[in-house]
Amino acid sequence: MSAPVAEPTAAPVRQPVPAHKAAAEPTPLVVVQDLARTFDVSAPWLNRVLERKPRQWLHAVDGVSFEIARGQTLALVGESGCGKSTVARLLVGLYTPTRGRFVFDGQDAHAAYASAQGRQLRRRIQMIFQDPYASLNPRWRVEDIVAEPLREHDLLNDAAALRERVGELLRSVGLSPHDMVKYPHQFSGGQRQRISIARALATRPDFLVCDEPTSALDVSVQAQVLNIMKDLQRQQGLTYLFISHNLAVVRHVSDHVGVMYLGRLVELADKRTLFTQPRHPYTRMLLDAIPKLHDTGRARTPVQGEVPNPLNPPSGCAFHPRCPHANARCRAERPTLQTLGGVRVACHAVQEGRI
Amino acid sequence: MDKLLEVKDLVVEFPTRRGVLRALDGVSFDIAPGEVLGVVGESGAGKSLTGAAIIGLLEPPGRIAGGEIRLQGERIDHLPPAQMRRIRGRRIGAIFQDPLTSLNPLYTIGRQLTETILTHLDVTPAQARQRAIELLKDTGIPAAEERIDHYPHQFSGGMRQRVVIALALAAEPQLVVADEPTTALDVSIQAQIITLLKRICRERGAAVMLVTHDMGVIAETCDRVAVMYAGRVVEIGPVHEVIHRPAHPYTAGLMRCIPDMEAERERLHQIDGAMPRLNEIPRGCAFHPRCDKVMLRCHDQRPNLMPAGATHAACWLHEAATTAAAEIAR
Amino acid sequence: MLAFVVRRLLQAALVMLSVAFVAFMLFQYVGDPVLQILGQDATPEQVAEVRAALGLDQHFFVQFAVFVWNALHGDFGMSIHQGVPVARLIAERFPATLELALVAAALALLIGIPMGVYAALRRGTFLAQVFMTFSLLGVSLPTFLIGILLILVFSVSLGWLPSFGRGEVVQWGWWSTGLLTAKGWRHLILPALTLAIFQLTLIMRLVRAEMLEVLRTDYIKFARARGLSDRTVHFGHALKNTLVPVMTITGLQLGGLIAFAIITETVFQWPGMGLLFIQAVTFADIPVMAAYLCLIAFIFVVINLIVDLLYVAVDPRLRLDKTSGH
Amino acid sequence: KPFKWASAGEIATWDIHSQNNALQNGIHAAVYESLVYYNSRTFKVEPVLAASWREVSPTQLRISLRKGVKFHDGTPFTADDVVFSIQRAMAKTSNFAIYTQGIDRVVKVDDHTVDIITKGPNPVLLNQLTELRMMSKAWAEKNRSVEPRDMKATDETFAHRNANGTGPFILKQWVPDQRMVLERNPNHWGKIDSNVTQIIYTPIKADATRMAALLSGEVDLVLDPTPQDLPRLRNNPNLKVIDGVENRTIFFGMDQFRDELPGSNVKGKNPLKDLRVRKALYQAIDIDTIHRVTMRGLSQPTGALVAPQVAGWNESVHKRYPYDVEAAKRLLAEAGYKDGFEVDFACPNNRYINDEQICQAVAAMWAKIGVKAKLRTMPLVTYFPMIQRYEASIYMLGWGVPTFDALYTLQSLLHTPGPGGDGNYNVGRYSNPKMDAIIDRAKTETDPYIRPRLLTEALQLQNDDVAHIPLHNQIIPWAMKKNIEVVHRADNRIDWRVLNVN
Amino acid sequence: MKSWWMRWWDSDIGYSFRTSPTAIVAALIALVCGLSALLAPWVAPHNPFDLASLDLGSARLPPAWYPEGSWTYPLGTDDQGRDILSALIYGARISLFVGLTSVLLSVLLGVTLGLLAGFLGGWVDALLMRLCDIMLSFPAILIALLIAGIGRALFPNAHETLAFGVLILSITLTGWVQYARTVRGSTLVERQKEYVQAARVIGVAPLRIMRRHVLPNVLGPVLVLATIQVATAIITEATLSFLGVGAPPTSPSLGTLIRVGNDYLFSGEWWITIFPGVMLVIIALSVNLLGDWLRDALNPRLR
Ligand code: HEM
Ligand SMILES: Nc1ncnc2c1ncn2[C@@H]1O[C@H](COP(=O)(O)OP(=O)(O)OP(=O)(O)O)[C@@H](O)[C@H]1O
Ligand SMILES: Nc1ncnc2c1ncn2[C@@H]1O[C@H](COP(=O)(O)OP(=O)(O)OP(=O)(O)O)[C@@H](O)[C@H]1O
Ligand SMILES: [Mg+2]
Ligand SMILES: [Mg+2]
Repeated sequence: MSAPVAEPTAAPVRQPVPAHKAAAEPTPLVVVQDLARTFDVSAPWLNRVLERKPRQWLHAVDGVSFEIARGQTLALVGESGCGKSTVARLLVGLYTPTRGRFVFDGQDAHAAYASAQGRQLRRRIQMIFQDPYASLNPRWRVEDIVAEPLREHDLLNDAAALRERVGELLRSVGLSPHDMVKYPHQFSGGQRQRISIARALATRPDFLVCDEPTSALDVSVQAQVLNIMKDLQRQQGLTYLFISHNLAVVRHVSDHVGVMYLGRLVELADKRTLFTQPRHPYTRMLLDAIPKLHDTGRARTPVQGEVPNPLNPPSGCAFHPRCPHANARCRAERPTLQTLGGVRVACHAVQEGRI
Repeated sequence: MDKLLEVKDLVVEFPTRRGVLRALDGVSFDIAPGEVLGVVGESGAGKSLTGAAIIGLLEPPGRIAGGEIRLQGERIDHLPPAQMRRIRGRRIGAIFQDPLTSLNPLYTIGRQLTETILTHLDVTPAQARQRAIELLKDTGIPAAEERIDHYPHQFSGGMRQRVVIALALAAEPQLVVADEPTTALDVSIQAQIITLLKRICRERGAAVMLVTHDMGVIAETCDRVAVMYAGRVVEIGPVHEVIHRPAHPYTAGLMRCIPDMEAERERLHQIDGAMPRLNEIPRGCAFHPRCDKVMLRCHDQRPNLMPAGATHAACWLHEAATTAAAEIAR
Repeated sequence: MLAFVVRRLLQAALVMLSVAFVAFMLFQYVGDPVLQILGQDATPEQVAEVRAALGLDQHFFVQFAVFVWNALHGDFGMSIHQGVPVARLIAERFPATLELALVAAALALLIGIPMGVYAALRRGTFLAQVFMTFSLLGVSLPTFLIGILLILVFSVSLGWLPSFGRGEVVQWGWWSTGLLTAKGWRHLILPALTLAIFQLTLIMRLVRAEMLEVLRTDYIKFARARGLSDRTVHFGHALKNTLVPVMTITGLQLGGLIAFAIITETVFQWPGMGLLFIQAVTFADIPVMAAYLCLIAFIFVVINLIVDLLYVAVDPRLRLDKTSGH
Repeated sequence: KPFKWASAGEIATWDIHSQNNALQNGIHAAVYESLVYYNSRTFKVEPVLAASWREVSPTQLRISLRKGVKFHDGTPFTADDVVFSIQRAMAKTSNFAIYTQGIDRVVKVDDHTVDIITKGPNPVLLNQLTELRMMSKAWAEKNRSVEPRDMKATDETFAHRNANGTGPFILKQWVPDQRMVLERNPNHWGKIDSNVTQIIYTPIKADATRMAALLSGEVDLVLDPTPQDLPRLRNNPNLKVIDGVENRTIFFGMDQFRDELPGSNVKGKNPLKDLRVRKALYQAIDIDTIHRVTMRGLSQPTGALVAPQVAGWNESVHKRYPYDVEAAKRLLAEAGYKDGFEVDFACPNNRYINDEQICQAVAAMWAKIGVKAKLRTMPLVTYFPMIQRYEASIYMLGWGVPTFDALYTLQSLLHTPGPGGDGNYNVGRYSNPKMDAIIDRAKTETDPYIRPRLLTEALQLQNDDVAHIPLHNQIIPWAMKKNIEVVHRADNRIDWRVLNVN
Repeated sequence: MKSWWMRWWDSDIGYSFRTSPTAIVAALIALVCGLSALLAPWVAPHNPFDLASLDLGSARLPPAWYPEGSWTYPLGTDDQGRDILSALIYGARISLFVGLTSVLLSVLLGVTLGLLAGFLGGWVDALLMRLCDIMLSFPAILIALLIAGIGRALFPNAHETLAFGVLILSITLTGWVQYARTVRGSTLVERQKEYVQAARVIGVAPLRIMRRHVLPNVLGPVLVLATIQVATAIITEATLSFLGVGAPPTSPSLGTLIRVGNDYLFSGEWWITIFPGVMLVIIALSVNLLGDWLRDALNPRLR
């Protein structure tokens, strides 16, 4: 499978392609440049004054850049707490970035979110949340839940037409229109997740951010959900950002995979390359830790060492305390993401050719 | 092979406003000492309920309505609460899904550990504390002497799950019921936990009933697997057999649903439809509306577990084999 | 921790200032203190003179500023009605009210919590239903009726307990306590009970509701799975986890007990601040009312502070030092 | 023997010249004595600390003091103390102005004689003196209590909590709102007909609790039992109730000043200015039923504005217009209010016996002649300032006469409002020049023959004008244990000198 | 057509209602009280507010089953000769009106402010919560006096029309605090939930999210508090009436009847005391039991 923009060069990352060039050289739908989000986790002002504590910042996402072409899927993987969800929330505008920008279809998304065109943009960017229980209002009927975006964006106002469209949406995710009158708690986990997919699809978005959409589901339901997502991508040319812990799922759905560690991308490659030829030592460890179905009884090698404290990240390369290849440079100097043979990776050892 | 735990025809019911829901309907299996039994199946199939029934912690109004549970030959399903309490923790340990919520946030982990130890073992508080520290060390918590006085929220998820395991193992139980112990964790921590669990079983000779959705975990950890569907065990057998030569169509479907690391498919295999709700389980085989090998009799006759190759499966497809085997036996 | 306390105290000052301000506004409508001093036949000249002497002729804001300034120096002025420094009046009455409120709160907690725990553990049983229903009587009967019924039964009919007053008190510095004598206790029982009934209801229902939540949590299930005894599980693990909300409400209620024990104090002629306040209202005694309201505001703030500090004692998650972990 | 009693009120201070309050004065009288005092049985003024007195001139009264009297702290009682005490009561911050009204100065003649010089002839001087109690000058000076109250002071006066009188009882303990203990003074100068060694007073604010305290035997006497409980108390074998007429008359006042009443449906005129209307309201009141049902017999219906003990009262002014609904309706129709009218009606609800109930009953009676009185009731704190702002159209008031002389009533209630206390409680602003003239004359008339006639004339004029609608004199019940022996006094205070516990 | 009523009847709440005898009995009692109060002029044997019809001569008659009683006055008469039964019905009418209106208003106010505080956070939250602290320090009585005073200053001649307004306003002003606090607490929890964030991603405006998503999910405790408040409000109303800022004594509310009845505790005329008290307890009990039931019924975990 060849992705038109999947071979990124350094250039578009630094300089966005001006909109007028788009015709000649199709711009990726999603361009994320140096996106960062810092949380102020300092104690309140008075505490700091009295206890002489400094301000404290948590760099949840610290300069992430990637792009996704129309109709493609980028998967983000990485340890718990590495900032995947924060990226997702940044993209849909739940957080404003502290640095960097997110250009959607040639338009600066965060500027738009803040302005009147925000509604238009929100229609085109939707999100599927991780928890199928929590993301549906327990007191609303499915009908109202799925219709809410339609009403909100004045896409449809006529009750009959709304009902028609909701039924259609439910059918498209494999639910029956008769389920409209039920409440969320009357559905199974997989069905609930489909409801939230139906809601996300209601406005015919172009870009779907999926934050661990299947981690609560068992394999058979997971298969159903993933299939629906793929079908939709085929039919409607949807673009996905797909976040998951499950590498097997990632491998199944994605075109490109980004590996995050402590708020930064450490490796970004197309799927096949990443799974067959992982470059970054963390990626390698992660792949080693996947349980394999076919060699029963074999022990895995877990990632060594403890997860570092994001409030006080290690100097240099954040991974160095757990890295078997770390040397003095790794401890002192933070590696940048560089393109090496079509793969972008941030590792001194790889760049130096040590591994 | 002596049986550590025997579950026979276990029935669990929930009386509700629209009649009695039969959540477990004749579940039978057994576990030998030192064995790891995996339990898989669709969400709501009754995996957790089985575990809860074994440790005697069904939440009312749920109740055991039939069948028996034996621990080393002794019936434990209707023991008075006081006696059951002595078994719980002491002879059967339990690990629940969520490490974040399984620990009381208001007490140090040391207190929770020593409390458990003191309840079951005849030791002094000082000895209990010593033992607690050893347990933490065993489960791979660095600087155990210091961390024993920390509160749960001061631990990371993976460490908390290890503490939960330490708690479950505190009184050296013979059986550990682990209900989705790794679902909330990412792969790297999951790997740590599974490794730990396996090591401890090996070293202490405890048996484990491991409930999980993750076939990879099952494959690498278990000796045997039970597959549940709609409140029944539909297949049970050695792990390799079940994964590679599933005898029940549901198991087969389930295995095919797993996204494969090696092979790439444009579309995952899926079992169409959904598991029936408990109050509308069809007559006959509960799986028949979704089964691609459905036969006429599946509509109104319910199959019981029967030998199917190296495993046992509840499917009429294997009846011929059963009768054949029975004839041989006769 | 220090910062926390300082911040709360700053807020306290703000709240008290506002209370004093509103109190001052309020007093414009309660009655005329000058008439109280001079009697009803005073001439306009006399009235004007006294007005000036009391500073009542000054602009509202000037009066307020003077009040705040003096209050900052611990001087709440003189009671117009009694001619006694307000601070002393309140100091005399405070022990009585505080003891009453504390005993009532203790009663409410000691009876309410076990009843709430029982009602939660044995939800649906007969006794639990009885608790739940009868506790409602405590809410629906007006306090004065409860008090008088208690007097009717225990003082008049049975003659067991005294119906009014505080009995013998032991002076202990400026603090007078009735808790050291048997007589003092006998006098305390009925008013404390009257005051406690409403709180008891509240606490019982709150504990029940919280217990029902907590009993469903994983760590309780896990504690059971560890084979801990029921007592340890219910009282050691479950109850402690219900404490945070219970403390909030109890704290507020204790403030309320101190502040608004007026009716109970009237019924039992309990010589506390409530009686003082009623009298102050009757005689339009502005300085007493203002000081009283400020004190109440202060009590609320202090109780809230203590409750917040207790939270931290009970719940380690709230401790501010994030020494280890992630 | 100890004597325990209770009533609703608490005294504000032990300073005897600070505030004029009936209950407080009565309690103070146990510890502090005045020069003269009413005899409890005859209600004639009799000597106490004064041995005798003599009118030197119409404006000068010479009083010789009793000798050998000692204050509780042992200092002897002399003329200096009298001069000091009366001056103290005349201080600006004292509330005793009505008892010192007309007194110009007090002059010491010798150690045991004083002269009281009045501004003019003062017919009620002796009555005034009954309420001016004597305090030791030396003690007050030593303890910085010379002024009854200092507006600028930042601390209470010593005399607020401490007492040093000449009376038969000594203040031992006073914890406000809790208890007050008086002990018998062994060194009292006189002979006292009482076996009480200790008096313990507790204020009990709640009516029901006070009754409970009596029923349970925790107190011996309740000064103010609730009227509805009296039948029950009377039936109790351990208790008794004694009562007597208080010299306080309850009446309704009416706004006769405004040209249009606020809250009324009569526009452009004030119906209450019409004598026929006032009389109709009067005659519509079924005072006997109120007496029987609402007051349970504890009232003395009257047509006069003063009680029988008061100088100026006589049978003819006491006679009421008859209760006659038909006549009332007729009068209303004559006045042009055939269908009645709406009018505002205000009452206190914690001042007089059954005040709110009386007003409700009267409102119902007026309703029967078509007058819709819109009743509102409130506690005395808000009530009195309200009526003094002239906000009520019809209002209830009770007026007692401590001087036992009708002038006290006439001046306050019937004189056109003006300076010097004239009409200070004439809040309906009734005004009749003839009335004013009579009252002004009575102020200085000392002739024992003319004076009562003037007073009666004024009272009769009030009745003719229906300036106010009198209802009744209150009858005050006291409830006590059977073994208590007291004399019921019309001023509703216990005379400590004649109290016995058997 | 299936009406909303049928749907309700069939829903989980309806089912839990049908199967809870306490809820049914409580609802019936509440219905009877409510209807008789609403239809007082047609239900009550007498009109106790019609002063001209009162006869002082027949005051304090005992209930009909006593020898001196008469069936004209089934529950006896009070000190003004009012028929107690009628007075109860008319009184409940006033009390329920005042109680329900003021509770409704304080719920409205409290919930709105609580939602705002919880949802907006920051200085709005801090300000509102400090306001709560201040309000907590004032007894309803003082607030009532304040309002009555201001009212009097503004409308010097409008006693009667003002009375109910002052009552309701002052009970409201002291009552809203607890709703505000409770709602704020729940809102803080609720606004973190994913369904709220989902709504934001959809582009729903914050105020709308608050109203349509958060509000329904925080109403549970409010309901329970409100039912309890009804009884408290009735009592407060009585106290305020005594202070002269409430209903006139010639048209006594239930609270006023109780307060007046208090005087007859020892006098032997027990019916003047007991019946109003019992009436209030019955109302409070039924409303509370309903509230209790509703709270349990609305909680899916208890279903
Ligand atoms: C009239 C006084 C009050 C009464 C009668 C009352 C009664 C109750 C009752 C019965 C409950 C529910 C407990 C249960 O159902 O088992 C409750 C819960 C609660 N109350 Fe109150 N309460 C009062 C005042 C307050 C005040 C002043 C506050 C706060 C400012 C407050 C805050 C709460 C909170 C936060 C809850 C917990 C809600 C929940 O559990 O979901 N209450 N109260
Ligand atoms: N609102 C916030 N305030 C402060 N810190 C935050 C906030 N949201 C996230 N964080 C911190 O930012 C870091 C990244 O969090 P994020 O939720 O993006 O991780 P994640 O990769 O999605 O993890 P998981 O796999 O567990 O979902 C974490 O350390 C988290 O504690
Ligand atoms: N309290 C209850 N009342 C009614 N039915 C219940 C109750 N608790 C559980 N059930 C039902 O029992 C069945 C088995 O539940 P169980 O929790 O054992 O499923 P599970 O196999 O563990 O599923 P999961 O993988 O989602 O954890 C479910 O269908 C569930 O709906
Ligand atoms: Mg996440
Ligand atoms: Mg489960």
